[in-house]
Amino acid sequence: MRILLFGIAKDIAGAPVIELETPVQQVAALREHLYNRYPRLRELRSCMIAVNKVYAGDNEALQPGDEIAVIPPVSGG
Amino acid sequence: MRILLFGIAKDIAGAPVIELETPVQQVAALREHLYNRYPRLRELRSCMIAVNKVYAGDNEALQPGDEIAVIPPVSGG
Amino acid sequence: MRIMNILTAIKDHITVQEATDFVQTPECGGVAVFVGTVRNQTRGKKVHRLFFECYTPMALLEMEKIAQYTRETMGIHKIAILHVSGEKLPGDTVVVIAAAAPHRGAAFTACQYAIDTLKETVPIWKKEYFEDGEVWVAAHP
Amino acid sequence: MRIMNILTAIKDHITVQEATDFVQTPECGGVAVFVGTVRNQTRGKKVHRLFFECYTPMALLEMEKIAQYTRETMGIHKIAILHVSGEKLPGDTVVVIAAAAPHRGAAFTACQYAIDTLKETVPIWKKEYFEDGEVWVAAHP
Repeated sequence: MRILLFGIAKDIAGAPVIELETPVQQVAALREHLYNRYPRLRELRSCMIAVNKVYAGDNEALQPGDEIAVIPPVSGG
Repeated sequence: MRILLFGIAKDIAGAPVIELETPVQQVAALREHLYNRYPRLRELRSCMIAVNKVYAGDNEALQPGDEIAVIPPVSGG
Repeated sequence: MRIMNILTAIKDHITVQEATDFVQTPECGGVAVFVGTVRNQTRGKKVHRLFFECYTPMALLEMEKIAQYTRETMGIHKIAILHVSGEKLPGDTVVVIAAAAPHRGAAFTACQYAIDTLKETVPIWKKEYFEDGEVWVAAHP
Repeated sequence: MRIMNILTAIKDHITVQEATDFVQTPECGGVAVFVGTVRNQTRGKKVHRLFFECYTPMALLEMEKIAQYTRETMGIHKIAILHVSGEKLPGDTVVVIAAAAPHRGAAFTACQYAIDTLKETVPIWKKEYFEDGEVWVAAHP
């Protein structure tokens, strides 16, 4: 299971893409995994997960092959 | 006393400038004069008078040498 | 007229770029712009061309008043108000207003105030030419 | 992405002109535009340069959502939403939004909604470089 990271999340993880050896089934579980692996993500103003380029709620299921991304607070414009 | 006319007021008067043989003392008197001379001015949505490039109220006095203009409804923009 | 933070002009041809170039500063993150163009129809009738007549010295004074008022009361730093005169065709740009402010809400408010007020107070008159005649816009009730 | 009435793009360099050219039609008399530029300071600290990182495919989808929503609910006919990516300097244009509507109030409302929403939802991140360090903008509370 591959996870894309952007902005400060990429800096915290030290890589633009990480691999999860054990796939997770749900956004909430992914978030827990990421917070444990990279505690500094908890310090961010927000940390959204996008699944297939759409913002995903914590209850959303994750399928193999989904494009999953960590979205720290945006600051475009 | 010279009066500048613009837009439809110019068309109604048939000239961009008219002369008043007998000067008038006040905006209200000028307006009456113009309405009598060009009755079609009464049909306009509004008919403002500007004195020295500033909108003038009916009570404003007119001095010799003032730049006086008839301002029909504006439609810029 | 061009004083430090205000640009007003009435001329044959105006561009969005000259207005935004004037107002943009590194201090102001947000610029709101209004661009008005000649429409090709009015109440279903095809407009072939337009003519803008201006009482230019007074129109510039009224444009400066609008600009000053937005600068003094709405938190904007710079503003440009440009209007055309003479003959125009459908699609041509006839008015451009650009306002720059540190906060974009102020820029939008000022820009909308400026175009709303320009249409009410600035002595400029638009004549529309149709196939079967011509009319001074908004002259009659 | 360019569908009939919507233009969205993320690229190195954007101009106000390309946005207004896209939205202007002879049917629409009013175009409201927002232009965002790099400010030269943040909370008193001098900004030397900026870097915009984009999750481009998702950012374009979010920009299209904003564009569609304004088209469906706000009475506008055409809208362009352009954003830069990569390194930028103070004064550079980083975002341009242009909305065209038959009535200018609708154009202003849509333009302001679009920039407000873009800043909340579109996955683009800005890093500011100061003399003594760098920071991802708005990342921390």
